[in-house]
Amino acid sequence: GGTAAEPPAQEAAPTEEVAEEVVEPTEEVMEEASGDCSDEAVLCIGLVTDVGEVDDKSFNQSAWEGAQQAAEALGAAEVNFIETKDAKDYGANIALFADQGYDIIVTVGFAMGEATIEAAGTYPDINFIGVDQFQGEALPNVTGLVFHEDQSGYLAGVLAASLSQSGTVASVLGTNLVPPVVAFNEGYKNGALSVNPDITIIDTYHPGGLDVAFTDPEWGATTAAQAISNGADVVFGAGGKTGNGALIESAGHDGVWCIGVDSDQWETVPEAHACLVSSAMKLITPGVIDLATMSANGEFPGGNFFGASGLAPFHDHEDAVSQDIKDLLDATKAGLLDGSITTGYNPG
Amino acid sequence: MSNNDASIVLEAKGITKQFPGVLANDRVDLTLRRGEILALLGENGAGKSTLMNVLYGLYTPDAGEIWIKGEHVILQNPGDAIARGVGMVHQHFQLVPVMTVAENVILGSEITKLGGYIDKREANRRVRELSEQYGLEIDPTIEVEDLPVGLQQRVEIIKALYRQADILILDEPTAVLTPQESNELFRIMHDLTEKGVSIIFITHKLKEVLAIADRIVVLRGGRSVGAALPSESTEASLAELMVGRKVILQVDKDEAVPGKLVLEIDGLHVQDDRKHEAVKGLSLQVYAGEILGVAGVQGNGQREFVEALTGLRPSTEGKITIMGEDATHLTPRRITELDVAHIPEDREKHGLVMPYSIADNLVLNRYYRAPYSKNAILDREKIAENGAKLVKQFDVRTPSIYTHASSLSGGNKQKVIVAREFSRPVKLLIANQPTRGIDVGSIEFIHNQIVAQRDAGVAVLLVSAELDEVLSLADRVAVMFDGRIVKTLPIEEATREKIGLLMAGSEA
Amino acid sequence: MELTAKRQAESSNWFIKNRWWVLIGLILIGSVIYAYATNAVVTTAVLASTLRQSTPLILGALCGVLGERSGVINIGIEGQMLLAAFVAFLANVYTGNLLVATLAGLLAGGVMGLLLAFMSVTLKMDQIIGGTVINILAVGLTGYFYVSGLTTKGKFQPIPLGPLADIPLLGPVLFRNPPITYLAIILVFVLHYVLFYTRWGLRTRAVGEHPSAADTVGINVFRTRYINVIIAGAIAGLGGAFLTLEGVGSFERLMTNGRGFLALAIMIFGKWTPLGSWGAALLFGFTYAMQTQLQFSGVNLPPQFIGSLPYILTILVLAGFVGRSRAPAAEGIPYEKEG
Amino acid sequence: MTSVPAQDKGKDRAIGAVRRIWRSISVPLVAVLLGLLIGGILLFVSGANPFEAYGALIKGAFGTPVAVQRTLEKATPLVFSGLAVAFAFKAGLFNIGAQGQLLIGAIVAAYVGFAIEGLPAIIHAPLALLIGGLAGALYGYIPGVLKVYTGAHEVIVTIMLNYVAINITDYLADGPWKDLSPGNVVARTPKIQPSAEIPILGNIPLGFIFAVLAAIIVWWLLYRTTLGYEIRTVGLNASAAQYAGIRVARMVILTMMISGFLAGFGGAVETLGIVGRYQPGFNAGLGFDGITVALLGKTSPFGVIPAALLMGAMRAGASQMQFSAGVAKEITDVITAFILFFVAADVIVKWLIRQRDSDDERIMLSSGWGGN
Ligand SMILES: Nc1ncnc2c1ncn2[C@@H]1O[C@H](COP(=O)(O)OP(=O)(O)OP(=O)(O)O)[C@@H](O)[C@H]1O
Ligand SMILES: Nc1ncnc2c1ncn2[C@@H]1O[C@H](COP(=O)(O)OP(=O)(O)OP(=O)(O)O)[C@@H](O)[C@H]1O
Ligand SMILES: [Mg+2]
Ligand SMILES: [Mg+2]
Repeated sequence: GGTAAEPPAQEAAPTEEVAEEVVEPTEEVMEEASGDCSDEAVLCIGLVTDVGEVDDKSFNQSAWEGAQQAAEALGAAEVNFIETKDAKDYGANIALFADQGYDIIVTVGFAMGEATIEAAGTYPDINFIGVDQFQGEALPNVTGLVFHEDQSGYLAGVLAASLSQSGTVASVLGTNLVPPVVAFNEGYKNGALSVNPDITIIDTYHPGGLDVAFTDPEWGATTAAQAISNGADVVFGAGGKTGNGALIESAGHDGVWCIGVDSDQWETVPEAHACLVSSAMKLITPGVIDLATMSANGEFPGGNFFGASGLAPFHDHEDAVSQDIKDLLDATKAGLLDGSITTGYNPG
Repeated sequence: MSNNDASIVLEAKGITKQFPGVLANDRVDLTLRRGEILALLGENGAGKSTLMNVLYGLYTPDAGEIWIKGEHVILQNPGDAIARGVGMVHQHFQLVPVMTVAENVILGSEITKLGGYIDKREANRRVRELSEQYGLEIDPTIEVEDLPVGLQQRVEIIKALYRQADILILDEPTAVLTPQESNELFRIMHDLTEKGVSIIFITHKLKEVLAIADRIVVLRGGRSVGAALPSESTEASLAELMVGRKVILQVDKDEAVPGKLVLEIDGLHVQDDRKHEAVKGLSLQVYAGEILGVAGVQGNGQREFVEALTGLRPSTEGKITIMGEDATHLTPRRITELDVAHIPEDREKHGLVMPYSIADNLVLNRYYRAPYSKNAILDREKIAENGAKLVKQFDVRTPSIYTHASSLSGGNKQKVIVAREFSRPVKLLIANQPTRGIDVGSIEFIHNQIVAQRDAGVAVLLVSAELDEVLSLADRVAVMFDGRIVKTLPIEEATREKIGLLMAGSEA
Repeated sequence: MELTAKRQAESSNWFIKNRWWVLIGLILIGSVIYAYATNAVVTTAVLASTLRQSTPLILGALCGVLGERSGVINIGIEGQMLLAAFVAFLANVYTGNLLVATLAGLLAGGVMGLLLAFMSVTLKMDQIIGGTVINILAVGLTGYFYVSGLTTKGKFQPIPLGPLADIPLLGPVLFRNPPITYLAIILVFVLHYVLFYTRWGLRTRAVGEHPSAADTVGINVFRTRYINVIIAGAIAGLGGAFLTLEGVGSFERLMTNGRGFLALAIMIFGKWTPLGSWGAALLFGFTYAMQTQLQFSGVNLPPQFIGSLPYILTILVLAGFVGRSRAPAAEGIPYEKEG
Repeated sequence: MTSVPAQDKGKDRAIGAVRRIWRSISVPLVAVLLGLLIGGILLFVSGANPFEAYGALIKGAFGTPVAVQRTLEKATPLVFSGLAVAFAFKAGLFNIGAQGQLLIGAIVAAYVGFAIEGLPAIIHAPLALLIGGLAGALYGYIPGVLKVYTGAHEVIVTIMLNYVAINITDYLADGPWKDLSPGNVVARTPKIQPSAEIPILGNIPLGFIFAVLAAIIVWWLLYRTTLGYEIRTVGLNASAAQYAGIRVARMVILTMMISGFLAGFGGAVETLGIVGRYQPGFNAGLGFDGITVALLGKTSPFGVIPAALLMGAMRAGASQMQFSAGVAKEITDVITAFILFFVAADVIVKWLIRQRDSDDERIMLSSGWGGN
């Protein structure tokens, strides 16, 4: 099996085929594209998305922004992405970059972990940044960029419980098949309970398959609506576009707060500004930048690298969040860092 | 303007219609005068229906002109024809089965209140009115699929009358009628001509033509091959004109020599599709070497009876014995295996697979047997040979054995079925309406085949609404009424009148 | 005559004929009242969610019914909805006017309907293929032209219908809905009326059952099919518009997520009648709502089990109650008008 | 559809054969070109360079032996699901459930692949394939039986069962059959034993050879055996089939099972030949694409192969196209749609290439739609 991932080593593509940078207008990239990635001096960063697009307003997008900013900062000649349509293409898509002699390849999503490790074996002198990929045993040229989702989830829970008037808070989630989502939710529930032991928490995972769980905004919206009519006045939307649906829906109901996920969704889901008090973030973008920089400076750590996680700013709702709540959040954050507070989430 | 004769209501000039591979109409001329009944004769595939469809605006002719009431018209669609008072009862009824009689009648010229709401009550009233006016008894509220063919045809006629047609085309209207129903229809046709309606009447039954036609036109191979007057014609002369050769009309057969009992049916009960009892305790016997003709008006349970007998429909009570073996609950396959041949009533539905080649259709119930297949693998060569042989032997008019059954004319479709069922050794032959809608040439052929089978010692069960057919073929006549055999007579005692009465339900 | 008697017997005892529906109806009403008595909040929540989730499904199903009643199978509902959702979304983004956006959605759906009609009526293409073309095309076009970062200017909000909206249970469930939901319910009854009580409906059904019969009485088969399929497309378009303008308020690739195919199933489930389809769509919406409510109530089952309920239930109901359903007879067969 | 070979052999037969072959390839060929043309126009309008894009597409699909291999790998499951759908169509059944049957086949094959140890490859792989196929057949049996005995329309039931299949497989992959190897948090089965893997001969995946064989067998079954004759008769005229003594109900069930077997077998090949385990989301859409493939191939077993190759190639090349031409992959869907359009709208194409229409080529799948 898995042979799809084996590289066409000898048939490396001729250089004129070298990719242009995609998201920006092609012209200006053209000449800069002359740089040959296989050349030691030239830095090239490639990114392979999980099944999904680099504009998913979620973790693919955050990773891609990280890659771009890193390229900017490090003066990379190339930064390019490939969107995976078929999960079986992970290996092949990685190989497309590797064969061009790219120096850093970002692979997004836990699902790509296996393909990444396989590729790392075949291309020992390329550094791989595996977003959401927890490394069982450490390889020198693979670093798993992982996060304490349970911790930012926990903070979100604390915020939710503190804001809730009704004593009912909800979470609308992508599938339970994806560990980070479960981590967010478990943290969220325990965080809420830590504030109000008798709070009612209604949480729902998308019941569909992996291929639709994150791309079903209408399900997210209608589920949020049902949660709200069940009395929930805070909705935590965690699950890509499905979660976004929940956020936008909540924005339509007076007296309901919503909390986003992954990145600061204030930027990515403006439709939800009315209710979006904060987001439980896993800071993928800076994480990718940090690791890329380390790689460029020859200090690539390998193993697992924990990226920062926490709550996004409250933006327009600054005043809605009382000072007490803010203090409580800071205290909790400190406690989580020094270990005096545990989220009660243990994977596996 | 060619013909100023005011009495001419419809005139067709040089109508030519080409179908892929077939020149269906070839420069045909036709005139119809006010209040006359014009009979149109011709073999299967002669082009009668095609010509009528052209006059009705359904087909656009490749060449030719149509004049209606002195006006040159170009009929884009039936709407145009209807607007000019042309009505047509099609050979294949054009009724929507799941709709009621009234709905079918008003379809296309509905009686509506505002917002296009259909006034069902008014529609029913109008239909009742028409059916009383012309003595066409019918219940407007029945769904057409629940009606026997005879009644379905009334609906077709009422459809035309409802649209106030004064030029009425009847394409083989009597093909599915009993003598009584036919006479009824002729009466109606006369009444209509009295009222100034002109009628084109297509049939394969020469008796009828001689009985009621004012003029006769004969088509052959798409050409008009002559006109005749009933007064100056005989069945024989017309038949010859149609087929282009002498035709022996009455089957000549010698005394039957009945052998042992082949089929015995005892107190059979069968339900129809709507779970209503259609066969109510039917009993009969058929012996080797005889033809038992079952006469009866359409819809008295014949279909259900035959389907139960051939395993296509479960029976609820009673016993069927074939060659001494209990065949009451056998599958169609097992019954066929008992050397039973079956010519089904509905050739399009049961008899043939339209998209299959003639060759494939000719092995429809034998494909699994040697020589057509060996250990579950078809032998294409053998199937082809069989096809070629039978097409020649049974004179099926087709360009090739690979032609799809769908593109054959009615008569030739039936020939394919007959060829299939007669070309293997059988002990019992079940023929249901074997010659419906078929031209004299083919009828003669099929009748002779049936008699030949009888003489070869086959027990023949002939179910037919065609009284003449029963009388000319059967050795014994069983009359079926309301799901039972009400009486069985030796052919000598079976007079038209007596049978006719029995068929109508009155004990004679 | 005898047949008449039978007929009257049949039609007279409608209750016996539809005993299952009557029974189901009674059971439903009874249990709703009971549920409301025991837990008003949850009951309201579930029923409201039921109606909402049934809305895109019934709109899709109505599209199917209209097309198939005129003899054109439409398995392209999914694509028609998706593309219309996208167009409505863009219109909303650029005009900010929800009404214009809705019309844009209707138009897009209608155009897709026109395409289907052209393929199946004029080109006499196989209708399964025609629908599949539309589905793939919609996925391709929406995916290719979608650019992220477009944000809409809001979505339809509920419009309480005066005093009606304050009736307990019924108020929040039926009379506090956004416009497209109201429209969908009205459409169910309008289409049922049109199909079974008006001239247009009679002709449409005739064309779907027996086109040559319709033809011989001067009904233009092609025109009838074109018009029905185009209108049907527009209705599917409304379903798409619901997703982007009323449900989500934004567009995502593949956001129909198979609702068009479910609609197809619902249409058959409902025996090709608008009312029947509505019943089926509501049943679906209800099972979805229940499945969510079960998770809310924290039952300890894997979501995959709960997630299967709607589909298994449908199969059971289908096999148990509805049974054989008869499609319009001429469905799927292009009308060949010789000469 | 006339399945009898020309009986007068010799020259005309040969000529006939040549003409038939040209007939059968000319339309698809032109259709593909037209599809690419329209796609190219779209690319151009949206500011991309069609030649560059198509260049990359072709390079990614056929440019290197490995590219070719990936094209074949992508085509393989499509051949199977295409055959599954096409086969059901022959009996007048619309099996939208190939997706579900494929998933079931894939996960069951995975189970046999990882759970059983110590079998020689020559037994293990075939066993896993067979059981995977049978699992698919079993899953196809359900809609078959329900249709026959309750009249439940197979289109509804198969759509429903697709959803159920996703749930079943997700549950198994995250529950009883989950990969418990240290460090794995992902929902997926363990890797299959090496003995269960389907090898790759040079750059030809053995699975693809199976697919081609399957197509040949299906053709032979349909047109050369009595069973095929029975199935096609049921599909074309159930009443006549009954008259001919064919057990229609049995045929419906059997057809759904064979169809399910083909889909399940495809899923098994995918698991054992490509993925090496079952992982949720890895087989998304393969069964649904079977519908497209079957239709592209005009439901002919042999038509299915080129159709699958075409779609496989576009998928294999899509990444390269995005990588070096920066063109979004969805363009390949647009192209596919138009190719399918022109293949089916042969009226247009034949008019373009001045070929006269012959009705026996026209396919009418939707005829079986009307349920019972
Ligand atoms: N729609 C059609 N397409 C192709 N050929 C046709 C079509 N309709 C009729 N034909 C052919 O045209 C010829 C005339 O057919 P037509 O139905 O007019 O004969 P007919 O005189 O009505 O025969 P019958 O007495 O059996 O009704 C036949 O060879 C028939 O096969
Ligand atoms: N609650 C309901 N849910 C779904 N469909 C319903 C409901 N109530 C009635 N129907 C539909 O209303 C119609 C009446 O049922 P019925 O079985 O009589 O249909 P029908 O068209 O009269 O059947 P037929 O004409 O074949 O005898 C059916 O189409 C049925 O599906
Ligand atoms: Mg005729
Ligand atoms: Mg009814």
